[in-house]
Amino acid sequence: MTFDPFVLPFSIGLLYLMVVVAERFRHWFVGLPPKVKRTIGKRVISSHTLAAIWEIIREGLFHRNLWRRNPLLGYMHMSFALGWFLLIVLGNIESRFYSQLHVNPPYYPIFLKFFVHDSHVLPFELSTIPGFFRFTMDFLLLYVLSGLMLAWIKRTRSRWFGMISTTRHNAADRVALTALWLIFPLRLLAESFTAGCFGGGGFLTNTLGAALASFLPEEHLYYPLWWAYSFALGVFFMLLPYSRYMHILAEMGCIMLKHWGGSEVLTTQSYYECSMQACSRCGVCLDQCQVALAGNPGVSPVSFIRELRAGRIPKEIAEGCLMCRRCQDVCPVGIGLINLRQWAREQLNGRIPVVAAPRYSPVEMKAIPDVVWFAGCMSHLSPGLIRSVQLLFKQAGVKYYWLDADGSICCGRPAQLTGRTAEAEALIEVNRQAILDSGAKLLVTNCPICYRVFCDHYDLPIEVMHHSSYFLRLIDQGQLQVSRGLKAFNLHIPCELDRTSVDADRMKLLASQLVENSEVISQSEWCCGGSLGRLSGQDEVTRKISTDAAFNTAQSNLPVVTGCPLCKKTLQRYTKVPVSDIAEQIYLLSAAEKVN
Amino acid sequence: MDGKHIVIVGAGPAGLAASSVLPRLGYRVTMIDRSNTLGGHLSKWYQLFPDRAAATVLLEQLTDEVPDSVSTMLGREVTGGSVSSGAVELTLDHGEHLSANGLIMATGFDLFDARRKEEYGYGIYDNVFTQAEIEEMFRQGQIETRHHRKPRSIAFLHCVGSRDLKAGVAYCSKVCCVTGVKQAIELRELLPDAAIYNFYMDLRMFGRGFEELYQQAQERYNIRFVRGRISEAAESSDGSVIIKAEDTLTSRPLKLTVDMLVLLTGMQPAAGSLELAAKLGLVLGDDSFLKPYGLTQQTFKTSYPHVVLAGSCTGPTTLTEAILSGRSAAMALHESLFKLTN
Amino acid sequence: MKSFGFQKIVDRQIDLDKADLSLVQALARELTGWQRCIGCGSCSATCTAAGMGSFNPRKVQMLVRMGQWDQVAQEAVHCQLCGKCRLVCPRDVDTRQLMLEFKKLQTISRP
Amino acid sequence: MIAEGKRHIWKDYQKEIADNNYYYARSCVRQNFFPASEQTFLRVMKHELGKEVFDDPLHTTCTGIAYHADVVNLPTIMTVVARQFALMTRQGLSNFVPSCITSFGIYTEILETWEHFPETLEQTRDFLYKATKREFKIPDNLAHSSDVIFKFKEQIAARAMFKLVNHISGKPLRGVEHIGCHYAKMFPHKGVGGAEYPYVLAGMIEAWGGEVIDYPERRHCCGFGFRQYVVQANRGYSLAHSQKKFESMEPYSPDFIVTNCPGCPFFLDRWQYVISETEGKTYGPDGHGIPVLTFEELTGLVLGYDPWELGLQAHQVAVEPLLDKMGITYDLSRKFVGRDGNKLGTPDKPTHLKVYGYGR
Repeated sequence: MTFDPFVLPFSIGLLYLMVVVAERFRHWFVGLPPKVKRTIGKRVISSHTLAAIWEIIREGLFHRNLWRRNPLLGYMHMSFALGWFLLIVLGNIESRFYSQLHVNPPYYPIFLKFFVHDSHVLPFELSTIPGFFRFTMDFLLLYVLSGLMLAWIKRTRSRWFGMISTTRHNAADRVALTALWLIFPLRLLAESFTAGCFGGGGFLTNTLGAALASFLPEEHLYYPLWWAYSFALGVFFMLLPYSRYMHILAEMGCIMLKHWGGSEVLTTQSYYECSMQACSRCGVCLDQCQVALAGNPGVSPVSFIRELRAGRIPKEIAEGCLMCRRCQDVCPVGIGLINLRQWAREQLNGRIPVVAAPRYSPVEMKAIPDVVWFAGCMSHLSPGLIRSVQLLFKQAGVKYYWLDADGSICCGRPAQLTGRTAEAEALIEVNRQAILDSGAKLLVTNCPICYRVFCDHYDLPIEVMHHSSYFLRLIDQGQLQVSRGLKAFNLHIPCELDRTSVDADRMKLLASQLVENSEVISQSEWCCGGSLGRLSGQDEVTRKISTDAAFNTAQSNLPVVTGCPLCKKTLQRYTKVPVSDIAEQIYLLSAAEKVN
Repeated sequence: MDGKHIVIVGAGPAGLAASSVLPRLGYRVTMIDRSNTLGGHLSKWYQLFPDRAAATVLLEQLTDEVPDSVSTMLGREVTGGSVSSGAVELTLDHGEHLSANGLIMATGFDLFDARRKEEYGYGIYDNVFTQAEIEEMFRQGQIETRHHRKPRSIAFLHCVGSRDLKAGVAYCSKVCCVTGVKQAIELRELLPDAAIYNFYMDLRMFGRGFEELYQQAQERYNIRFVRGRISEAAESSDGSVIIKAEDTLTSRPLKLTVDMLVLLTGMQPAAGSLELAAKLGLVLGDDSFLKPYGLTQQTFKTSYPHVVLAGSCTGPTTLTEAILSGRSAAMALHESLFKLTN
Repeated sequence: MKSFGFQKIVDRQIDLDKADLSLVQALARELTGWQRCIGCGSCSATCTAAGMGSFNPRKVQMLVRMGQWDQVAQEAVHCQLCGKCRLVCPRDVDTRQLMLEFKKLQTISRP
Repeated sequence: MIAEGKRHIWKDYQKEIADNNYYYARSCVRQNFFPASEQTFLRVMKHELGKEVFDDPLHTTCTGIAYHADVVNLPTIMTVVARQFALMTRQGLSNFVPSCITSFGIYTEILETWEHFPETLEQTRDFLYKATKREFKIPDNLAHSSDVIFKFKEQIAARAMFKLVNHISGKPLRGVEHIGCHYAKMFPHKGVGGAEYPYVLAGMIEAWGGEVIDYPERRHCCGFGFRQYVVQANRGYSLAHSQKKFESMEPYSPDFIVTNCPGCPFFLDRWQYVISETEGKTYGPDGHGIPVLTFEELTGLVLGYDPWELGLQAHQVAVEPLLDKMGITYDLSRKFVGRDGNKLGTPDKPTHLKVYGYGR
């Protein structure tokens, strides 16, 4: 007996799922630019595929990133993913022993316990195997159920899982979630009742079946339970493409695209679409989102992506974000959340034509300098910073050319952050030419905002450095002498420097070289809130973001040292502790060194 | 002080404040006012800036603090008088004489006569008002044009009879700025959909809570502020007022039709104050207000030790300042009389 | 139509009776804070773009109040969106945000 | 409008106007703009009111037009003005009545200057004497010819053949009074009624049965502006200013405009034609313009003078609708007939503006 009508809901659901998902993947692939498609073609049979598979196993099954964040959360997600995956794999293998066929109908392994129980005759040489499978399959089921139990607990005790806020579900998500939560208990009951009637279960199902048989008419109940189990599976599969559970498949797609298509794929429409489906709505980003924490959870990535999936780009959500990268740093799926938000902004603001070309007249130079220095427009509002940098250059004997001495034009990053890419391009082009015309081999900037766009979008043939990195180098090379004179302080890493980058590491290293040996540097991972990334939003929320940031940054009322003129100005406004740029501190210490 | 007699001319906030202090120091006090009511201009106000407190409450507080022993002569005018060393002689309109040991001039101010700024058509165009008339409308709880319609647009014009050399007024009247803002907010509450404008040369929000009120007016109450003085007004056929100004911040001339134009008239020395000053030989400043001994120190003192000045007879003051100066002038007079007798 | 050898001068006067102030109302709902502007001009003084042409963010905000949308749109294109203006505004107006919105006015056709 | 308020203002701006024995100084440009106006003034003064007015053939332009166009400087114009006064003095007269508002403004301004700067007066006397051996007295009374008509408006009303009343409906005709800028804007106290609410022409309209329209742009200049008109490229300024006034008065449906300055009636009349030709816009009913009259022409009409003798054919905007309303009969066939009975020639017919008695 290898068929029963109850398998139909499952089979139909699965078929529907496969068709829909196949169509989506096809659509995404077709939508890729030809250049990316060629890259993919080259990389399919290569180590890239192995790396992709490894990442899928690591993140998709084991959920390493979540484990790192919170073991309970990691266990919960892993128990579902890995447990279910192993149930499917082992179930398939198990089923082959009974059918003696290499290919079985897809439902066969799923409902194996209905079709096969103890009375089933196996060839003698295989007679020891069912016992192993019965035990293992029951164990895996128990493993998944333990995860399910944690998921229930998480609904009310999210703090145990390291989360303050949790996500809210839409209708499709709710039904799919209900179906998912029913699948495994129903499987347990169906298998237990079947075992109770016919034997053949493992330690869990047999025991439970036997126990329940004493007071339940299992012979009448087991068949409807198989129906219910199949039905739950069918519903889940049908809803999967429209619910957050699409992430299971989309995440794999994203990982493959990333490994196969290289960095260029990351800014394609297909990748955006795939990655917005890859969000598992785990809600990890919620606690990182300062806008959400300040009382506007709608702006958080998880809410933003929910809107995107629904085909909407609400202005206040797309534009309310600080673009601080804190969410991206923790996203277990590794979704390029900043790029995604950027893309949304381009949809909103990017299509307005650029009418005016920037006007710009760089200062004339006498000789080719070592360094072309772009202070950045915000630095002009921080004369202490400007002066420190100039004096440090002088002390180190650096020949520099100050490109934006007269105020100059904008680097283009702020325009980019608004989604006005074309406008940014116009600015970039003018600045780029001026930088190249200087003839210098190194571009130094005080502003991480400028730094970000110089690195990512200027395509410069010369080295670009944030001043913290540059002064670290000058100190290492002995061109600058700095005494270790700084007392304990709070180091504030600017968002646009990217907290996960080597630049941030260099800034931390530099800071560690400035303090007296016993003194402590506490690091702040907060965005100052003055970010140019936040284009709109209520004033009160903006002020709250900065108030919170300043509070969390100026820990123990110790001074704050940062590397961004905008952070400096913003934090100064919201805290009473002294806020300075790291360059100003280096200058003070180098001056002290000179006196000594 | 052993029954010495002090006359206070003027029963506005400054006079009331002074008369609440002096009886407690042992003086016999007589308070005279031309009008039949206590409180001066305060009695015509509805709500006060910046906190929108009810004017009647303040007036009650001020009058309650005046002891019953103060003899109050309302509806009476001082028609003549003289000051000699240690004594003040006053003649009243019914011919009676008052002798006093000390005199407090709390004679207050008059509002600038808006008709003198002909170009705005006050008294000619139906729908040009002054802030005093608007305050009266608030007291009645009814804002309407002369044609009994609900106004859809209202413009306030600041500095009418202030900072205007052509009107013979060089000084700033101090309170009109915040009054315009306060009244605009009150209007907004009564007329949620009306367009409300403030045409100003400067907004001098010097007092506590004034600037905040201005900011609220901009943000919460959607009052439109235009930096530019209205140069002329004309009446249109439906009785609305057409005004012209420069929007100085865009450097463009501007024209606008409003249902009501409200002129924020400044303060000028009260006519009665000038007459009495002439009779008593008190000195006037270039601005025609009574001239005190000093503008920073001794702002209450005159050339006579037993005659002191209180409130807006010395120049534009806020209510707060008038009340404070009433009390301070009383104390200054007390000190002076004390020195004279000891 | 006859020509007499000269052109009638176009009046520069802002006719507030005819100006479209509905957008001002919409802005008041959508964007907070901009009404707080008192025309101090610190935005224009610090503006990266203003030094290199006729762009004047302070004036643009004032033109908005007067409903001069065409002029607003023409002017706003010169803004480079750098956001320096935000830092110097004493009334905490997000001028950059306004300019971004005004840039879009180019594409909005008005009657 | 609160009439009491206006009367209150007018009380403050009363001026002294001489009763008799005037020295009349003509305008340099009015002869060709509205040729009969000044003659009408003399006729009314002498024949209707029995006053002595000396119309001196020796006097010249005051050069105000050149002064305002930056061609003639102040000492020169003062000397010219002094010569006019010398001619008056020679006649034993002391009441100076200029026909032109700009002249009136110039005379007022110079008299005021001499009062405050006596050394300038002495210098002018010196210049005049050196140039012409003439000497002069400062006039006792300076009044514009419209002031004089204003003074006798009631006497004129008493002799009126026609009133400013629609003779069919009996309703008062609605008139716009336009005052020349130099009448009172410089020295409000030198004008009847002041600068904000001038009464000089309004008083005439009221006295003769009409109703005065107060329209928003009543203060606005007609647009002459001297330099604006004199330079052809600048005429667009002049036109725009006049149009601003028309747009503003149009809703009040005025029956006529009356003026007291040489330039204003000219521009308010001719620009209506130009606007109709360039924009197709007319400001009266059914393609008519708004008739524009000098105060002398209006006085003449009220006194029953023949419209063509008053020179109304020199107007570009047809005055016939006004004549019809007032009940004045006229012979259209004589409109363009000259003194000798020959045809004067007829102007081209405008495209939009409605006219009468034109050839084609």
